[in-house]
Amino acid sequence: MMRYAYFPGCSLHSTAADYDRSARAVCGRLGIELAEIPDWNCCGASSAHMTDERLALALPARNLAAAEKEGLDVVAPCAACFNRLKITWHEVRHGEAAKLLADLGIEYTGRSGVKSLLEVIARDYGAEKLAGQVVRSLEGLKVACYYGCLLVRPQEIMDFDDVENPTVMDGLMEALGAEPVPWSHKTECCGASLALSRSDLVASLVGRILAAAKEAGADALVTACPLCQANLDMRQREAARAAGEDFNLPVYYFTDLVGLALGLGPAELDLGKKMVDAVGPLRARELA
Amino acid sequence: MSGMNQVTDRLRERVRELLADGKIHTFIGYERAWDPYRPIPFFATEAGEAERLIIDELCVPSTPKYMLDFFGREGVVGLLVKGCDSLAVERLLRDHRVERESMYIIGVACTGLLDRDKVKARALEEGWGAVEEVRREGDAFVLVTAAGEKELGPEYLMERCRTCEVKVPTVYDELLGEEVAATAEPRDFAEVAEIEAMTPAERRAYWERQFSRCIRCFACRNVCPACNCRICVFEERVPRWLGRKTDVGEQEMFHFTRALHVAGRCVDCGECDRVCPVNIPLRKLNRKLMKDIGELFGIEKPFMPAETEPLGQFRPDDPDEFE
Amino acid sequence: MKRIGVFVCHCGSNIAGTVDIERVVEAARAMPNVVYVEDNKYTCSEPGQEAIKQAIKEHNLNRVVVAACSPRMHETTFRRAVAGAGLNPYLLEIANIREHCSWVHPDKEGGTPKAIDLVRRAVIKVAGNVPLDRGRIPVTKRALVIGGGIAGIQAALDIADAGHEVVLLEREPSIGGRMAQLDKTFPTLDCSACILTPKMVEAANHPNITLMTYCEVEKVDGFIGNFSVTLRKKARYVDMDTCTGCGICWGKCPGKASSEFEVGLAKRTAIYVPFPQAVPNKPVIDRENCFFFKTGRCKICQRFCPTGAIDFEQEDELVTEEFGAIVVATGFDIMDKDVYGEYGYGQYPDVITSLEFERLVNASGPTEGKVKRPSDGKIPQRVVFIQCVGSRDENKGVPYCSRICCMYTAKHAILVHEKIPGAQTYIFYIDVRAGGKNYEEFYKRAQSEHEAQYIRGRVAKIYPKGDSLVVVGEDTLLGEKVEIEADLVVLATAVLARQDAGEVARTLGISYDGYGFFTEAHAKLAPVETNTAGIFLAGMCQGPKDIPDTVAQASGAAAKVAALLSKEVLETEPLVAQCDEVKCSGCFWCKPICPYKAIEEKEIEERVGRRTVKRKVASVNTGVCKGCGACTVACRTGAMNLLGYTNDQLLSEVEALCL
Amino acid sequence: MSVKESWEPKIIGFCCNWCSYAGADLAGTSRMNYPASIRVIRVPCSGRVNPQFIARAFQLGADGVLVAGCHPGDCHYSTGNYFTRRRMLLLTRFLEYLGVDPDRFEVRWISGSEGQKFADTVREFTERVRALGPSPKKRDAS
Amino acid sequence: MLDLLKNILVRYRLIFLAPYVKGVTLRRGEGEAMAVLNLSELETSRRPFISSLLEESGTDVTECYQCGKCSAGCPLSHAMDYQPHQVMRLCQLGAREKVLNSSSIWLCAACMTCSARCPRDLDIASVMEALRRTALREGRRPKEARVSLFHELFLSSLRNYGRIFEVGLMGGYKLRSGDLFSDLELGRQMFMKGRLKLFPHRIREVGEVRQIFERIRDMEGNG
Repeated sequence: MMRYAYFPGCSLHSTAADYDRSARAVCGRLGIELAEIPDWNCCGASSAHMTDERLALALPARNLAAAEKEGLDVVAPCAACFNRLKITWHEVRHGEAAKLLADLGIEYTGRSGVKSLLEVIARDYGAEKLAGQVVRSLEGLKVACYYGCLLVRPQEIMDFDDVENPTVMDGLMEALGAEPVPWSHKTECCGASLALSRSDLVASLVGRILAAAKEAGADALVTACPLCQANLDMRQREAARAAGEDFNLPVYYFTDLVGLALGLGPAELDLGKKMVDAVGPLRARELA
Repeated sequence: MSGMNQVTDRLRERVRELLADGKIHTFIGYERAWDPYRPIPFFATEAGEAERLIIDELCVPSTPKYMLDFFGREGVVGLLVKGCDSLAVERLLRDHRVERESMYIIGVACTGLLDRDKVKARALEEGWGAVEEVRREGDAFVLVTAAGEKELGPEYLMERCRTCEVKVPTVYDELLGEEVAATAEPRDFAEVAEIEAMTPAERRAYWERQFSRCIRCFACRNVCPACNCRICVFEERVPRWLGRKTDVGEQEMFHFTRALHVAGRCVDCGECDRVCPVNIPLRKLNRKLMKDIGELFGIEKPFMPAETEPLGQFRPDDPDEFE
Repeated sequence: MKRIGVFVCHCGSNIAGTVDIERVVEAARAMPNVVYVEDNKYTCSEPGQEAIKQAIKEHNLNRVVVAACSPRMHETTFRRAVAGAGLNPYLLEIANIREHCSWVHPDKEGGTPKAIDLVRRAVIKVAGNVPLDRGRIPVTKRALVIGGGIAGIQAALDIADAGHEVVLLEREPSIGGRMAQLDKTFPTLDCSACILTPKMVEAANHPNITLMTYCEVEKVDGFIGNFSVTLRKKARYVDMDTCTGCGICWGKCPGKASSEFEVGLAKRTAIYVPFPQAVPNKPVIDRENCFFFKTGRCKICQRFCPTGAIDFEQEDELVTEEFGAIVVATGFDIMDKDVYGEYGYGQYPDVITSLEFERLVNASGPTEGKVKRPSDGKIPQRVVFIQCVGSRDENKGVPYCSRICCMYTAKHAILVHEKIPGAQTYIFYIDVRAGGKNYEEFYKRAQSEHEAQYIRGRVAKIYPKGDSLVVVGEDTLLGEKVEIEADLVVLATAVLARQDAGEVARTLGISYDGYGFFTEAHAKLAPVETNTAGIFLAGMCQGPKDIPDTVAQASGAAAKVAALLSKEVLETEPLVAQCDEVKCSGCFWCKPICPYKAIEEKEIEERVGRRTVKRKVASVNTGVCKGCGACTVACRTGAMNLLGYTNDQLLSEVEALCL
Repeated sequence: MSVKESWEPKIIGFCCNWCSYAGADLAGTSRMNYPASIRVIRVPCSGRVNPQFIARAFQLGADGVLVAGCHPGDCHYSTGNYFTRRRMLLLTRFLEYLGVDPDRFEVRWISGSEGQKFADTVREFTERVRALGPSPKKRDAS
Repeated sequence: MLDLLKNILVRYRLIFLAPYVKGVTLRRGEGEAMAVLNLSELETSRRPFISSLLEESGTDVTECYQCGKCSAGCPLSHAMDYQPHQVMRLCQLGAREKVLNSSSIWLCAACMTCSARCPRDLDIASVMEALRRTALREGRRPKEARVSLFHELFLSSLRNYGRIFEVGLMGGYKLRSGDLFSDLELGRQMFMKGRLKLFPHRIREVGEVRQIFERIRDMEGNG
């Protein structure tokens, strides 16, 4: 029985509640227990990181401390949260953060590690093992796996996967029977941190990524980050307008597709919340 | 912690066997001689003599250097080796002065030796008479003397043993006694720092006081495992490394030279210090060099015999303070 | 009984002007063992030297001190003079009372006492001097050149032309090396093959050169003038004598493998010659891809061979040969493009390396010189070149500059423009390094006549779009990001040392730097020597360089070898280290300190009591020792000593000066 | 008469033949003046300088000792002076430890083209030594 | 191209410059480009600036050799007034004012692509970070007011609730930025899709979070 301290993060409690649903649903199926960190607080995201180093370490640390009390490793479905938490872990283990936390009276020693939900499912649980559980193969579904920045960079800290061409998610998708297309923009930034303040710029970034995915012949994108998903999904219309071509590429969370393959239905996975119709294409393929 | 005497029987048994089956022709260990408080090296050559061997916290002298006397002699010499002695063995090996095959090493785990002078002084003072046995009970030492059992506290530990990091020999063919974790006090160089803190004048005065006492008996050289040259420079008339006349200058020259000859090779066994009849703090010379070698060239354990000596190598990015 | 003569020189007024010669002479008379003193106006002059010879004879002096100018000035002069009088030239010492005294201490009061001290120093030292003779070691008048690229070929030819025997060793089946793979050469644009193949043939036919291809160095013993080298002749499975190179065998061979020479852009057979102009033009069988070796069946080549030259029984053969000198010319490797994820990890067929491009434009290449892109054979209209891929890149490559990329990329741009009408080239660069004769002009031609678009900046990403590649780069001069939709992208990947450079260096006993390039003895003054006497360097194995520099260095190395081999015996410098075997304890701490590996372990026998025992002592190879004296300080026993600068002498000099 | 009045510092210099000795020669050919305090002993390489020579000089009453060699990396024997550097780093500290005033011992890298540097070195060094007065050994002697 | 220029002019509220400035110079903003950059005047401040950056980011900007790979890979360089490599250049020259007032440091999305690809292995992203913090510390009015405004609001939301109340954040942002009407349609759709949560959730121990803020403020206070 795998057990983790679960850090959903703010998005999964609001704009990305659907990710929370499908994540929990899938883990439930796979027998991965997610013990939500009691009274967790926001990790500070890019805002803390961009403006105050100490804050950027202290905020995640409070959550990690809570998990350490339980003696559990932390799993974060959100790439941004994962990034902040992992960096904090690293700074405590290998940097000077320990002193800062001591001064702030936060008791975290770095014993509890940090993992992204993608890692947990693709590596700890294992793609092969998962393949065995598939009841509804996603055969014929061409997906472009989009990793974004925060899962892979900085490589020496995240040590998650290759920084230019990661393949964990692709492997996972193969296990589900889907066809991950090789493409060029797996780790190009979508500009999520400027989503609100400079939406004009973000649209163009999103446009490039979608174009590349289409170029590679993908039917859909798969992400492991609520911010990327939101950005690629919600800004798609704008992007299309700017690019003058229609993309309509549904943008799934990897858990959505894992769930489908495990036999869960669109409702259980809350697929209805996507901006670009995410259910239709599946129905067309008799996958839902 | 139990004392080394625990293994005495096993030691005798093994030596008896080794000598009996001719695996070795001589075994170098210790025996309790005319001064029971100062066991001396003993060379057993017949199985029968094994009985005379002892090992306890009073068996201080370092014996590996006796190997040099067996140069050219065929066959194997047996050797009783404590942690500190094992470094001496390695020193001789690195300097190619003995061959590993020519030794059969019985290692013994040691938790620290007694300061024999201190013990002897107390014994005389309180009239303990002869000592038959030394046990170790916890941190304390129990001496079984004519005047009954006497307990000595850890303050009777030899200075050098307090910071010892090699309680278990680094090289041996068989090990007697259970291995003890090296729980050493951190090796600081307080005594060196003390001298560094003096003014040049004070330092000069200090060392002149020390060196003026030197009678050039060469005991330090003779006991030192790093002083293992076939012909010592101090035995030569030409070249005149050292003047013949015995004034402070020449004594200083003598100790300066010796210190530099063992610089980077000294295993910090402290034997020079122990044997000096006029109590010149020779270890403070060696440890100064050891400290600087460690700091300057980033060598963690400068007292451990290495593949190449620190002065026989360099890094282009060594510190350079010379303009 | 030592009889020392002291000769004090006025050097006109140069010395006499500020040093009281009288007092110096007087003081000298009183110095130990001094039996004769005289002063001359110019001791270095003919009469001056005569005076010395005279005095030696008349007063039968057996030691001489000259107090004059710096020994770096006239030591040899006076040694000759002393020798002229039948005295061993090394029984002379010089007191430098000009550069170190009269010229820098204008006042007689300061200068004179110092001059006296300096003379005393010399007098005391010379007393310790002993007659020294130059050692003589015989020279094997043969040279080994390792590596059959342009560097090796050039070196071999020059040595051979100087009249010495040369063995030219090449590990591939043919000589020619990298240059044979190139199309044209900058800045003249003459075809590489046209200038190389004649040299290859010349080397093959030269009476003094023995070609040994498909061979490797196994072991090197000995020292300068006397190397003994064990060579591995790899099994070719083809008898070189009977084979005529008719070519039937490789016409019939069913085994296929990707061609090393064509950098994987074409296939070759299992029995093959690397390229049409190969020298020797006789095939080898590559075991891995030969059906017979894989399955035990086939032997088609054998069946068709008119001369029965195929021999599947052949095995590697070890031969040991003697040489007097060795030239190392083992060349270089090219960095793999797979390192760069942002450039597609080598997944995009139309992102190629410069070397691959050389083959694409080469008339004898896989495309007969038509620039067709690998993916679909389409003629590219827009070609992007990226420089410094791997070079000057501490993150994914090497920090140094590869030196040749700027020029060959300009060349490539010109070739594209010449071969493909209307084609446009773009070149991303960081700096254009065109330091060389006619290089800048060449670069200018590429820009103006051939319309190469130079963009200062690096490329961050390449991604496919339709059947073209989008190159995203920066124009740092503009401060703007730029994109190009290219048909073909050529990466100027870094020049690397051979992967096995380390092993080769260890075999030869020479040193190499952090990147695997062999290190020269002195960056400025000994660029072709190594620290191991008798072994020399040529070409890229010592560091990135272009063909002109390579050839120049090869000839330089050859000149060194020729000079060495022209001697019957080597006269060794007598001021070398010497080991007193009685004192030596055999600790060998002197060994790691010697920069020339001149110290060897020697076993001697010795009486101990009734028995004789063996023990090891240090022994100095006087042929290799250069007399720096480092070993003497590493020797606590003082067993190591430096002739001419013995411990005893230096100590007594100190005493003399401290009196 | 007492040593003090008549006293002129006496400095023993060990110079490697290829760089520092040449540097000293250059100082001469360019007629630079510097105090007559220094007496140079020529060695092939600074790597030849045995610490015992230096100690000996001090013991015999030298007021100062200078060791000069090629700049690290420029050694005529390619690596000699790297070993010197290690040895001298250790020696400076050890001499100081034994009570030799650090101002009496100097190590300098002087190339064949640095005549000026040689002259300056001698000048400054001499002044430092002069300030310290005669070697204590000499004082004892008198 | 011209349209783009116009857009930028509008966005940067620089219309008044249009008559004077043409093309690229305009991107330097606020007419700075008019004045010649006097390097000798920067000399005194240069070293301390460079070492403070080294201190904060662990990166020595002097090692940059201006190959531009950072700018080429940067997803936002096209919108910046100084490209990442130019930011590095300004740092090398010690041009504090220009670089700390640049929009670049605010447009940087911290995606770390530059750092991952830098051939000199420099961590450009962390230099950007250091510059942002320096700018804030010196209380400069960020060129990209909206970006910093967003961060400000984000953190205050965090401070109040311990988590982010997105609707509140968006609303607040729109009011304060005056950028009222963009994304209205998107907002409506999100609402329809139930992707907006209308009421904030305050965590139990929000005090702890506030304390963290306080303590750190004090630390900044005394260095």
